[in-house]
Amino acid sequence: MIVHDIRPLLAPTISILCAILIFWRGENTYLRRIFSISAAILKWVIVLSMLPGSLKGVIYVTELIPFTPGISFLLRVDALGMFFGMVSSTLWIITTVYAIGYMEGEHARKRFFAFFALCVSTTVGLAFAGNLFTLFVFYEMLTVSTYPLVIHEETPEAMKAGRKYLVYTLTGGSLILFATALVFYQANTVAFDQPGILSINSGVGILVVIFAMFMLGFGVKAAIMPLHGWLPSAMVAPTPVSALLHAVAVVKAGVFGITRVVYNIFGVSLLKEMASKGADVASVLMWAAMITIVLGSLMALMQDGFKKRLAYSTISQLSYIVLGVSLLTPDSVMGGIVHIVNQAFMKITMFFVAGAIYKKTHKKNISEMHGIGHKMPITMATFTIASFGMMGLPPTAGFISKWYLSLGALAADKPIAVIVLLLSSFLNAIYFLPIVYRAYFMKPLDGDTTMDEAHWTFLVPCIICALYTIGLGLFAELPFVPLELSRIAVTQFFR
Amino acid sequence: MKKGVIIFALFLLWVLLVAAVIALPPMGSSETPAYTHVVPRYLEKEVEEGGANNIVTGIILNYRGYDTMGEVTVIFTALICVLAVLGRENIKRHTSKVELSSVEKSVIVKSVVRLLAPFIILFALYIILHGAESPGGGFQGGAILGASVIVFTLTFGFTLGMKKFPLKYRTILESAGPLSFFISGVVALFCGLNFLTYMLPCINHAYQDLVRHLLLLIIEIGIGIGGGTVIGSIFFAMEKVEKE
Amino acid sequence: MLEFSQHCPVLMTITLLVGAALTPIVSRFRKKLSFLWAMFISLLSFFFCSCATWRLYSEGPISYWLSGWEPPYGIEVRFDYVSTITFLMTGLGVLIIFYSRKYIEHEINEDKFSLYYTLVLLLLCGMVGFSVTGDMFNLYVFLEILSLSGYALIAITEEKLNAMASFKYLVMGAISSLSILAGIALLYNVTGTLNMADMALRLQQFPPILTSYVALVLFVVGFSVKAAMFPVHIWLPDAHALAPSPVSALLSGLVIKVGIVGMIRILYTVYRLGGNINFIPVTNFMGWLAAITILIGAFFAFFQDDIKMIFAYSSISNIGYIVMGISLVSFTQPEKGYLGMVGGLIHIFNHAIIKSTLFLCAGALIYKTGFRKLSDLRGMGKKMPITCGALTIASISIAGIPPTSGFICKWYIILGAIEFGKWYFAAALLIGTLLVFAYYIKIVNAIFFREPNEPITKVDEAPMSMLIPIVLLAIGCLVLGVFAYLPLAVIRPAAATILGLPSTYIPGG
Amino acid sequence: MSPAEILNKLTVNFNYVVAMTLFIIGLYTIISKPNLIKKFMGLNIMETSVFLFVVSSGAVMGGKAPIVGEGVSPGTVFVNPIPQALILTGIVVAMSTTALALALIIKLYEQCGTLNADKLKEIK
Repeated sequence: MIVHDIRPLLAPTISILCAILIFWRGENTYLRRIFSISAAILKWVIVLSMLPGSLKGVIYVTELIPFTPGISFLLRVDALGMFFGMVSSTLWIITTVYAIGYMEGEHARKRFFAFFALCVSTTVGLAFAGNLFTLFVFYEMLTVSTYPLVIHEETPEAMKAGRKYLVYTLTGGSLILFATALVFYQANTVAFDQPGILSINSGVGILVVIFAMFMLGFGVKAAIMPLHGWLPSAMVAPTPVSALLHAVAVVKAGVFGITRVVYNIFGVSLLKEMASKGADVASVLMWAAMITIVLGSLMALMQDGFKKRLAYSTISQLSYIVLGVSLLTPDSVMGGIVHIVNQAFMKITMFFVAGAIYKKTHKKNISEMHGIGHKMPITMATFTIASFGMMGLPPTAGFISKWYLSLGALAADKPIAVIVLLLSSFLNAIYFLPIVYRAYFMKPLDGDTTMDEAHWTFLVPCIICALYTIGLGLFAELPFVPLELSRIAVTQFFR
Repeated sequence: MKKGVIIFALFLLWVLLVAAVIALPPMGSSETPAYTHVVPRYLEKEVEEGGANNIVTGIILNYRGYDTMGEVTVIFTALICVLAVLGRENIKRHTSKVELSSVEKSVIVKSVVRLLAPFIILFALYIILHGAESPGGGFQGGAILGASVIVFTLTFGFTLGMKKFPLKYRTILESAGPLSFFISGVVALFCGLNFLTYMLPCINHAYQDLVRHLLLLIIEIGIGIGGGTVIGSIFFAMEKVEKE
Repeated sequence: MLEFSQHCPVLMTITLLVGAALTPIVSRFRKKLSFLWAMFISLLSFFFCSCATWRLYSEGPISYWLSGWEPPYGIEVRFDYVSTITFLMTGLGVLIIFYSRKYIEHEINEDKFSLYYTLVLLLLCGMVGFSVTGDMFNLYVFLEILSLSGYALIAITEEKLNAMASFKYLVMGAISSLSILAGIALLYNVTGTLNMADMALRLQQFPPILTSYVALVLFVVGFSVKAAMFPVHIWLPDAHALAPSPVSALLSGLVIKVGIVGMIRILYTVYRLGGNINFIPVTNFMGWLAAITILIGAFFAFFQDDIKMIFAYSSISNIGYIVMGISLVSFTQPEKGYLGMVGGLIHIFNHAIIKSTLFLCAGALIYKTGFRKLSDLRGMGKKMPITCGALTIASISIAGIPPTSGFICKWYIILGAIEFGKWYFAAALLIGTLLVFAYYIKIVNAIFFREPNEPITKVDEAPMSMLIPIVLLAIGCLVLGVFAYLPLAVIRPAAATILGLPSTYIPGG
Repeated sequence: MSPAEILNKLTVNFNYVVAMTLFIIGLYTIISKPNLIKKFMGLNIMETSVFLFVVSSGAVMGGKAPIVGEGVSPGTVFVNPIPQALILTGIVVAMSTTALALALIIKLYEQCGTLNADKLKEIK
C-alpha cells in the first residue's frame, strides 16, 4: 500500500533546519545544545511514527521536485529505507548526547554540530531515497558534508586524511553517476519500486559493466578491500564522528547502496539469469566480501591504535552485510540487513568507549591500556559486551545476524561462507579479547587502581548501546524489533 | 625547426583557402549567386524605397541601417577603449611631442595649414551632406574632418589644438553617431513601425519624403561629426605627454 | 502589451547602446551619476529582455524586421529560444554593475569610472546584440563591439601585465574575428545572402562546394578562439585573471559563451543537421578537442596559487563541457543529440552564474585584503563568513556535486555520451570534475581550515553593495540545482529547436 | 578538376587567390615577428586581405559604380553594392581595432620600455 505523506520529507528537513539554526546562533553553547538535541528527538519521533505503518507493509512516498522526464527527487520509505532511517535517527540522539560531552572544550564546535546535523540529514535522506538518482544526490551530499568533520582537527594529518577520503569517495561517486546514467539509458527509469528494473535484454556485457561500476562506487564507502584505504586514516576525526559516521552513517550508506542496487536495480532473478549465462557477478561480490572479512580481521590484529583496530574491524564487519546481500537468499539478506543495526550498535559502543578512555586518560593505544578496567569498570563492561557481540556469542545481537547469515549461506549452497563466518568469529575473539584481558587482568602501569569513571554523557550512551546489544539477542523474535522489519524488507525483494 | 613547422602549417592553410576560393564562381561574372539573389531588388528599387541615388548609401543607411548603427557604436567603442587604456588628455597636466620637438615649424607649413584648414572642413561637410547623391557619406567625411583636426594640432601644437577643440564640446559630440541613429530610428516606434523605419505613413503624405530626407540627414551629420570628433579625441589621447 | 513586446529584442540592445553613448555625457554633470545611470540602463534593458522572453514563451519566437524590410533584404533580429541567454546576460549585467560601485575604487583610477561603466554597457550591448541577431554580418558587428570593449576592460587598470594580457587577447581575438569575417565573406559568395535563415535555405538549394566546408572551418576556428578552446585557449588565463574582478566575472561568465552561441548559430542554424553539408566530422573533432580542453584546463588549474588564475583555468575546463555537450549530435537522427545539447546549453547558464559568483567572491577578498594568493588568504573564512560561504557553495557547485547547479550538465552530457556510445567522453568529463574538485577543495581548505600565516587584523565582511550580488548568485547556484526543472523548462525548447525538433519535444515520448 | 581547369580558375579568380595569400602572409607576420608593431601590422595585412577579397567578389564585368542619377542610362550594369557597404563597416572596425592596439602598444612602451614580445615575457 502506498501512502503519500509529508513525513519522509520532514525527517531530513529537520536536521537541515537544525544545521541552519546552529550556523546562525551556534556560538551560544546552550542554544546549540537545545537545537541539536531537540532536532534529534523530533526527527526520531517522526521516523518512529512511520514505523507501525512500515511494519504493516505501508510505503510512504513524497515526490519532491521533478528533475527530468522520468526522474524526480523522490522520497519513498519502504521497509529497508525505514530500517536504515530508524537506525541512523536513533543513533543520532545517542551520539549527540555523547558528542556534547566529548566536544567540551574543543575548537570550532559550531561548525562541528552544524555539519553533524547536516550529515545525519543526508543519511536519512539517503535511507528514504526513492530512486537511484535521489540516492546518488544524497550520497554525494553526504561525502561533502562529512569532509569538515573528518578534518575537524585541522592538523596536517587530518587534512591528509580528508584529502584521501575525498579522493576515494568522489571517484566512487563518479562511477555511481556513470552507472546511474547507464541504468537510466537501459531501463528508462531508476526507481526503486520494483525488485529489479534492468533486463537481460540489455546484454550481459553492459550489465556486468554497470554492476562492476556500482560495486566499485558503493564499495568505496562500504570499504570492500581494496577500496578501504580511506577508512583507517579517517579515524583522525573526533570520536563521535568516527562513531556515528565511520561506523554507521557513511559506511552503511555504501552497504545500503549495494543492497539497493542488487535487489532493486538488478533483482535476484536477473542476477541468477546472468549467473546462468556465465556472468556470476554476485559470486564475485561474495568472494570479495569474504576476502575482506578475513583480511580485515587479520589487519585489525596488527593494529595497536585502539581506533585503528576498530576501523579494521569495521571493514571486516561491513562485509558481513555485503556477504549476506550477495548470497541472494532470503535468510542471508535478512541476516545482512539486521546486521546493519546490530553492527552499528556494537561498533558505536566500542567507539564510545575508545573516546571515553581517550578523554579520561589520553591513551590512544591498546598497549597502554593495562588495567583500565579497574579505573573505568562500567565503560569496559560495555566494551566487553560489545566484543562478545562482535564475536557472535549468544545471546548477543551479533549471534542473530550470524545465525541468519549462516542459514542463508547453507540455503545458497555456499558452505564456504559459513566457514568464513566462523573463522571471522575466531579472529574477532583474538583481537578483542586481549583488550578485555589487558583491561581487567593486568595491573595498571602506574599501579593506580582507584575508580575514575567517565562523565555521565559518556556512560549513558555506552550503557544504552550495550543493553541493546544484549536485548536484541534475547528478544530477537518479539514484534517491533529490527528483525521483523528486515523480514518485511526481504519479502519486498523476493516478490 | 619551429619555423619550418609554422610555415608548413600555413602552407597547408593557404592551399585550403585557395582551394576554397577557386571553387567559387568566376570573379566578375554577373551570374553569381551573390549578384542574382538579393542585389537585383536593391539595384532596381533602392532609389524609390531608400531615397538615395547612391545605392551603397541606401544600403548602409536604410536596408542595413542596423549594421551601420553597430558600426557607429564600434567607432565610439574604439574611442572609449583608447581612453580607458591611455586616459583623457588634460590641458593642465599634458603637453605633446609636437611641442617638445626641437624642430622649428616652418612658416610654409603653418601658412598652408592655416589657409587650407577651413577648406578641408568645408570639403568634409560637403562629403558628409552629399553622401546620398555621390560617393561619400558620414564615415568618409568624418575621417576628413578628423584629419583636419590632426593636421592642425600637429602644426600648431597641442595647447592650441585643444583650445580650438575644447573637451567639453567633444565629450558631447563624440556620442553624436549612436545618438543621431537613435533619434532618427526611434521616431518610427511612435508611429507603430519598426525601429529605424524612415518612411512614416502616420504623417501627411506630402511630407513623408521630406521627413525621410531629414532623418537620413540627421544620421549622416551625426556620423560625420561623431566620427571626426572621435578621431580627433583618439589622436589627442595618443599624442599627450605628461608635463615635467 | 503584445504590440509593445515585439519591439523588445531590439529595444534591449538599443537601450544599452544609447545608454553607453550617453554615459560620458551624463558623468560630466556629476561623477557619481555614471553609476546610477549604468544601473538604470541595465535594469531597463533587463526589463525589455524579460518582456521579450515572456513573449517568446507565450507567442513563440519573435522575428523583428529592422526598418521594416523583409529578411533577405533587410536585417532581421530573431529572438528565439537560444536568445534566452540574453536574459542571463542582462540580469548578470545588473548585478555586476551593482557590485562594481565599490569595487572599482580599488583597482581603477577615479577619472576612468565613467569609462568603465560605458565599456561594461557596451560589452553587454555587444553580447545582447550578438545573441539576438539573425543576420551574419550584424553578428560580426556586434562581435566586434563586445570584443573591443572586452580588450579595453582588461587594460583599464594601471598594471603592467594587464596591457600585455590585453594585447595578447586582442591579437588572438582579432585573428579570430577576421577568420569569422572571411567565413562570412565566403558564405556570402556561395549563397548571395547574409540572413542566416535564408543562407541555410540557399545552402540546401545548391550542391555543396568546397568553399562551404572551408567557411565552416573558418567559423569554427574563429569561435573556438573566442570560446577559449584548446589549443587556442592561451589568451584566457592571463586576461581573465588580471582583469578587475567584476570584469573577470563578465568575461568568464558571459563573453566566452558568446563563442559557443556563435558556434550554435553557425552549425545548427546555418549549416543545419540533415542538410546537404555533413559537418559531423567537424563536431566529432570538436568533441575530442573539448575532452582535451576539459583535462588541460583542470590540469593546469592544479598548479596555480593565484585564486583568480585557478578560476580562469577552470573556465577553460568548463567551456570543454559545454562544447562537448553541443558537439554530441547525429546528422541523420537529430533526436539522438538532444540530451547532450541540453547538457551543453544548461551549462552555459549555470557556469555563468557559478563563475560569476566565484570571481565576485574573489573580488571581495581582494578588495578587503589586497591579497590574491591562496597562501595569503588563509583563515579568511572566519573574518568574511558570508563571502567565503558563497565561495564554498560555488566551488561545490562547479565541481558538479548534486544538488547544486553544476551537476545538471554532468548528468545530461553523460547521458548524451552514452547515447552515442562515447563512454570515453563521459570518463573525461568525470575525471575533469574530479580534478576540478581537487583544486577547489584547496581553496576551501585554505580559507576555512588553515591557520593564517600571520594573525589577520582589520579585515571584516565585504560591503553590502558587494554582498548582495554575491549572495543572490550563490543562492542561484543552489536553487537552480535543486529546482533544476525551472532552467530546464527554458533550455529544453532551445535544445529541441536547435536540433530542428518541435519545441515541445520530450525524449522517448 | 584537371590541372588546366585549376590554372584557368586561378587566373579568373586571381584577386581571390592574392587575397588569401595576403591573409597567410599577415598570419605569418603575427606568428613569427616578435615586435608588437610588426605583429599588429600583420593584423592589418590580414584585415586588408579580407577587404580585398570581399570587394573583388562584388565586381561585375563592365559594371559601373552603383549610383543612379542624371546621366546614367536605365540599362546600365552596376557592380554589386553589398560588398562595398560591408567593407565600409569592415574598415571602420579595422580602424577601431588598430586604434586600440596602438593605444595598448603606447602604454606598454611607456611602462616597459620595449616592444619586443620575447623581452616583454621576461618582465613580470
